[in-house]
Amino acid sequence: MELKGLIGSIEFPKMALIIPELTVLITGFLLFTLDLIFKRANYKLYTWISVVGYFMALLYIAFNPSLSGSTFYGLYVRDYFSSFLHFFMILLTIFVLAFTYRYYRQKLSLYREFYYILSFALVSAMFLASSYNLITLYVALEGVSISFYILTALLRGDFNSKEGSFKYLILGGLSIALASYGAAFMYIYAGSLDLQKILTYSGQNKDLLILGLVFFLIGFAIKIGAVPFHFWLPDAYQGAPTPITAYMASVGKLAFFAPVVRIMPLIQEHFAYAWVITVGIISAMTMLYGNLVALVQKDVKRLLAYSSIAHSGYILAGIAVAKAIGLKAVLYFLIAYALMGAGSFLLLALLERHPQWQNKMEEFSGLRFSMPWIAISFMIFMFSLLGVPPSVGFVGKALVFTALSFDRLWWLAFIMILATGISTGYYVRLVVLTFMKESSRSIKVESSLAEKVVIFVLTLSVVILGAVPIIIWSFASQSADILFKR
Amino acid sequence: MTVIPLEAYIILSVLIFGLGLFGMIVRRNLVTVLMSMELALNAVNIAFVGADVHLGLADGQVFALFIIALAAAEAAVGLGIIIAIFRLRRVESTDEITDMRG
Amino acid sequence: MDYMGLLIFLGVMVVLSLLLISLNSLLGPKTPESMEDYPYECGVPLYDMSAQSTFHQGYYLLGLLLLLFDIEAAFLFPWTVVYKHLGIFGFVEMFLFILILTYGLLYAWRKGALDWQFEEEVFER
Amino acid sequence: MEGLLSALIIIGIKILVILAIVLGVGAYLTLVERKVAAHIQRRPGPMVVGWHGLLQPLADGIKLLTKEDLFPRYGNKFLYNLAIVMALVPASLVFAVVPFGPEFEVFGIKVKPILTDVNVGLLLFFALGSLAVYAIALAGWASNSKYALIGSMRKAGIVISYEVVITFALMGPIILAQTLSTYGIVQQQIEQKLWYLWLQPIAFVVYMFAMLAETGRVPFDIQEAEAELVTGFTVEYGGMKFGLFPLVEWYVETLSLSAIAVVVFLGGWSPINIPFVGFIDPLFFLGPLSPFVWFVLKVSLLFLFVLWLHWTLPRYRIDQITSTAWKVMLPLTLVNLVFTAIIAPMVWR
Amino acid sequence: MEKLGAQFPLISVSMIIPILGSLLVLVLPERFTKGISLLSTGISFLIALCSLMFFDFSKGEVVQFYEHYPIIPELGINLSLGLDGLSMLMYLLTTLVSFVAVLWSVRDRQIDHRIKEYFLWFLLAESFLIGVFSSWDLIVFYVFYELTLVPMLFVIGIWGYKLRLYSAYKFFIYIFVSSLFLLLGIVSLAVQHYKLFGRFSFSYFDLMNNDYSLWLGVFLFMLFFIAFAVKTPIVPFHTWLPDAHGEAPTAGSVVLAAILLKMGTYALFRFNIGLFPKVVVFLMPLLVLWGIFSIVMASWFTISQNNLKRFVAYSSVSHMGFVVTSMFLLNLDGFRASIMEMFAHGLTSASLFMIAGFIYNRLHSFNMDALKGSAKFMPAFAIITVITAYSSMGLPGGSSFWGKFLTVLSAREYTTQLALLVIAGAFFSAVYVLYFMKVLFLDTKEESRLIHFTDIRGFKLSAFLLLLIPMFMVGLLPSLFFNIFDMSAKKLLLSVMHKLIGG
Repeated sequence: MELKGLIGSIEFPKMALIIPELTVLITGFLLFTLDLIFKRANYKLYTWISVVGYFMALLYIAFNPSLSGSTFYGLYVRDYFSSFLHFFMILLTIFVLAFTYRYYRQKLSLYREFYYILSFALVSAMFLASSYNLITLYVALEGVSISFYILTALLRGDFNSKEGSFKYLILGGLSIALASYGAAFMYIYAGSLDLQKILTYSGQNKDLLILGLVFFLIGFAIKIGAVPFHFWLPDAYQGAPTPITAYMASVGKLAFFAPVVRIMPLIQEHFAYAWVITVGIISAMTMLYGNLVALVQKDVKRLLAYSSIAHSGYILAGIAVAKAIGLKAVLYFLIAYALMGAGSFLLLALLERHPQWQNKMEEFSGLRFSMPWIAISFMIFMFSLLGVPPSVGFVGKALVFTALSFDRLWWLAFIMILATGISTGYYVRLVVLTFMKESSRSIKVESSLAEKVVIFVLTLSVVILGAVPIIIWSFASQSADILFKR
Repeated sequence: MTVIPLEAYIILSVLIFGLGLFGMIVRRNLVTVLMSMELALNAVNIAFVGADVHLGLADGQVFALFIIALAAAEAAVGLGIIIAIFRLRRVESTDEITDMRG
Repeated sequence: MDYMGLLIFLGVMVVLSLLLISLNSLLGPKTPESMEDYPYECGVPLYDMSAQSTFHQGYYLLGLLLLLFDIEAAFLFPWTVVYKHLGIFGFVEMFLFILILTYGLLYAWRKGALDWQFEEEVFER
Repeated sequence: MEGLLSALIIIGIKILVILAIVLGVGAYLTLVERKVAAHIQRRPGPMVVGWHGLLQPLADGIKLLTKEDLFPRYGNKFLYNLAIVMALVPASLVFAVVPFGPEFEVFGIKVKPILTDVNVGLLLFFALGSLAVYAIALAGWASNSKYALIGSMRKAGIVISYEVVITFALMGPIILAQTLSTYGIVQQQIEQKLWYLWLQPIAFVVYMFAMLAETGRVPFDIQEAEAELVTGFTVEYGGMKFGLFPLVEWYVETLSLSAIAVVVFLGGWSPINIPFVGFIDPLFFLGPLSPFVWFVLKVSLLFLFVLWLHWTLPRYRIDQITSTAWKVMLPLTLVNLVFTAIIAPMVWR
Repeated sequence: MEKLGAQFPLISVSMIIPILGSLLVLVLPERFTKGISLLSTGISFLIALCSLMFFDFSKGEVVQFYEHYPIIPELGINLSLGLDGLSMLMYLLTTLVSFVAVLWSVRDRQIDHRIKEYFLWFLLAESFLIGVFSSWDLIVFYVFYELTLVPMLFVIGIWGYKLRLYSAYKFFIYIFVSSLFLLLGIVSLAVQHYKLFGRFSFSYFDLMNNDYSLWLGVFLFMLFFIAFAVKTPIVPFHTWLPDAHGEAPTAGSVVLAAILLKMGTYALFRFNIGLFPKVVVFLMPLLVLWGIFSIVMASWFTISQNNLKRFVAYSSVSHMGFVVTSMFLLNLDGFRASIMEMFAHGLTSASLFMIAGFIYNRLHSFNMDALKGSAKFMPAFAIITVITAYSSMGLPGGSSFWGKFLTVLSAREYTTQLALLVIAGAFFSAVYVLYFMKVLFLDTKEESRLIHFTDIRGFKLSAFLLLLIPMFMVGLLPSLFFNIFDMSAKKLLLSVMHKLIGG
């Protein structure tokens, strides 16, 4: 009986590999338990528990960077790449957590659920980054998405928040349906759910594989926010509580891009051309559209959301080059955008705590006088998003250019230049407003020590990692090499 | 006894999936949209299970089980959001949820 | 083949029920009166035409809970059947699973989803 | 071809038997109920039509059939009729997985007295049971009357709550039997010389509660609540259409659920069981008929027990019913599940 | 290419000093700001003079004071700083003009608010500019090239005149977008190097060895050229310049015109000619004609200006046309002319903008008509103006003379017609300076309005003097400067000639 064979092969999971995930998960359950036990919540305690838990996971990854192996019958893979992404995911989650308490208190929307759903989102994101198996990818994708729907909606009495969440839900559901349908086709083609096996399998029905891959990628394209599948993104980003927007723009981006990046080394000769064309065109549309629409926005949060779309486009341009250099560029840019996106949205979250703040562009004028340090840090983020050296944004763009020129995708490079040119319009306008226009209104927001530290660290990292890119580059390069060696 | 060919499963699933997609795009009622989404996911289940019958494997059924579970979770969250929307403003159609534009 | 009997039975039952439904219109008298098909509302004129409006949100919550637990049951059934072969490993795995399920139940309980009489803001924070 | 033909004939016979149970016995149970109720309340009950009212169900049936066919003015005709089909069909289909007795041999053909003996019998039972909720919701909604709607929502709420409870309650026996086949479960009980009632008292009690709730019996008959809701979701139905709902709900479903309870907890057709001793069959003189008699006996006993409860207990409120399901029954079943998982190895030995 | 290591890291010290100064400005209270800025730019200037003393003129083509610090060795990105003859000249100009700009700003009335920030940006700008002219790694060059935008954006945007926001915006967008092409070009070169040699390198010395097909070369050349053509600017790409120069505060315009424009021409020399000799030879006629077109068109625009600052700005465009034209004539005289013109224009345009700024301080207007007859009441100022204007015009003895003269000579080496075209261009540029002089000195209406004006003195006078002295030196002792850059010009020409003959 085959059941006997299956049961005989039961193995005990290699716990050492999944300790980070387990730590985060246990933190989440601890918070959940506390929530169930106590009638009155101590939100500061919750925050501290989360931070301590995540920090432990972070330390484990930091001290065991080259831990690798696979467990759960190949459903889970830990390699250098996943550790690398996990590190930043956890770090950014901690950063986001620093901003939540005061923000939600000001908005009268403290929910205890927030804390453990955040940890579930983190754990799913981590799983998303460390698997080749479609089942794990599917479950993790749903985990991240569902957590995001809830987190987006967690703003009391705010219709935009619900609206954004609902739109996200619908398009997210569509994306998941498409991705899993693609998975079904690939399964029919190769009889396996392992992406490595599927993409290296030489079967009869290549059309089935390509159809499946296209569906799968469209599913992820929706999650990433690539044009023409982006409709949810601006609304969700604008509607969500701003720390959550920061979270979606950083950890979410990392998580949703991770599987796509994992596919890159597996691209075979016979559909490499289709890959380049498809991803290239989507990337071109994404960056042009994102930047053009951002140009006419009045609401800064929405503007930054469109800029996030545009950055997805830049990253996709790197993904179009399915070579090691492209992968390295993409990894660097991903981390770069995660830092910049988190930083800019978190700054916005800080400013939003002012009761009269409306996220309107004009409100930035005079910020230099009322909150000089915030203004400077905002300027650095804007310049970094624009790609002014020495910042991570610049290095990321330069690396993507390198990758494009490696494949001689000049047309995409020119479109990227054009798109960046368009983006100059709004980033510089924000800087100009902040520093060069004076306003009678003075906006001052008290910030806690943790928030100050986080903003400082993020700003500094944007500059330092841009000036000395080797810090990220060496990790990105190593993980790309490992992925390609497989 | 004849085995149902794989094509039959695929055609059925494509039809249902198309129906689901169509519903998601065309229908305006919030709950209907959600239901269409579930329909699309169930089409995926059919494809997976059909593939399993054809290939003689069990992986697809496991996938289908996960799809069922997570689709339910998603539907639960979706219903929750719809209720929240309804409590804030008495809307039932997607045409009425257009506060954010541009 | 195993299901052949069920299918035939299904067909028979459907036909039978349709028959039973239509018997009334065949056998019953036809004495149309103006108000005989008027909806029952204790004999007073209708307050509003449609009763198909929204219902108490408690029902939705029940629906959500059913969704949760029925799906989890779908995972438990295969386990129950092969539990004998799984040994202690299977027990631990499923214990964790049931624990998580219980967490879901406790959550619903704690947040008042099981209390029928909702206040305007039951979700006390 | 020969085999197919004989199989079809056997299926036909089985279906006829089940139909007889569903419609014939079901109809006559109305009389039983009325008699039992009457005697509990110290009155004679129907005495006019036939000897001690024996022909009463027939008279009722004829009366219902000759009523005018009415349809509520603002309702949805298709769904209105569909609701009845949805109520009757799944409820009767449950009997397809009920084993009435052990396999026996007639004219050289081995016959299992069960319509479809599949390895997912109990799953089928759950699936069909879940469909009941559609009938209720459709009936209430299609009638477009407030009473009907409120009644149907209440009933639907109760059904879905107890659906979960039933599912979890039956998991313990499944672990012990290692099969989902109803026939297999009975066989396991006979082989292990143990009614699962002895190991699963909690599950059994919970199951009985759930059964009362599902069938809308007192103390869970909140959806009917004659005093407040007339008769709940059936208020806009008339004639035979009205007649079918109580038939399905009170008799067919109660019977089928009792049968499943007997199969899962009371060893199906097996005689009386005493733990650590084995089976004792006081009806041994009936020979090969004794298993069938035992089965019928057990089911009848359970049914009478339900009737007894119905006519003695007061009614609960809707919130009490649902919160009992989630706060008492479900935790109990979960505890029972884990407990069963622990003790199961002892049973298998 | 040879390199001479530095005994003492002169260049990085002269870069770090302004940065240190800016930090001090940031930290210390406002009353120290001006002193610190003067001191740090002054020291930088002195270091530059020192380096000139230690510069080995006989090995002008060799990169001297070479410093090398790895940044990403894997990708071949290193911070390598050094000076050859050409960059030495630019380095001198940068430190000098920065010092002058700070000196001028000390008493500029336009700078009456956010003083700390103002000097901070100037100090940072100086440091970045030194980086631009001294880096031999293309990525590092690009980083500095881009970084100079930021201080200028702020200087124009905060302390500029009426249309400052618009101009700052426009300036930034033009230069930034064009320089993205440069970035693409740079990385493409490095990728080309990788494909040929199997490793990444952004080092100038490595990339010189690159080999490429002609059309790929043309493509990469154009990527570089677009960026520098906007920066220089050459005529169709010049529209950002009048706005930026016209609306910037005086010192800002000075730095913009004197140094930032030189970045474009310097880079054309260094990269377009140095890295793509084959392509330059191929494209030469086109580029020369383009340059002449630029001269003529810019002169034409200049004459029609009524705003003094815009006038000077357009004249800069025309001068840059000379630089470009002579550069692409591809002979020794052309190269010499081009480099001399760059240096000379750095001095004269700075001076002209300071004149404009001075006039604005007095008149609160840039309208040229308002100037009429002002020479009579401000003699020192008038003298300075005359010297500067004639210098700019290209009269013998003036600093621009050698540039224009040598351009004509080098054009003559091809055909006389070409030389005539260049002379026509020079004629136009003389016309607008003469027009300016006429307005300033020959029209003498409304004298009463000007009568209470005080003459130039103090800080501003010394700023002028600092510019006038080298201006004279260029005009009268050109060989001093030729010595500095001649060897590197020859070296460049050699590489081009090699292609011209060999390829």
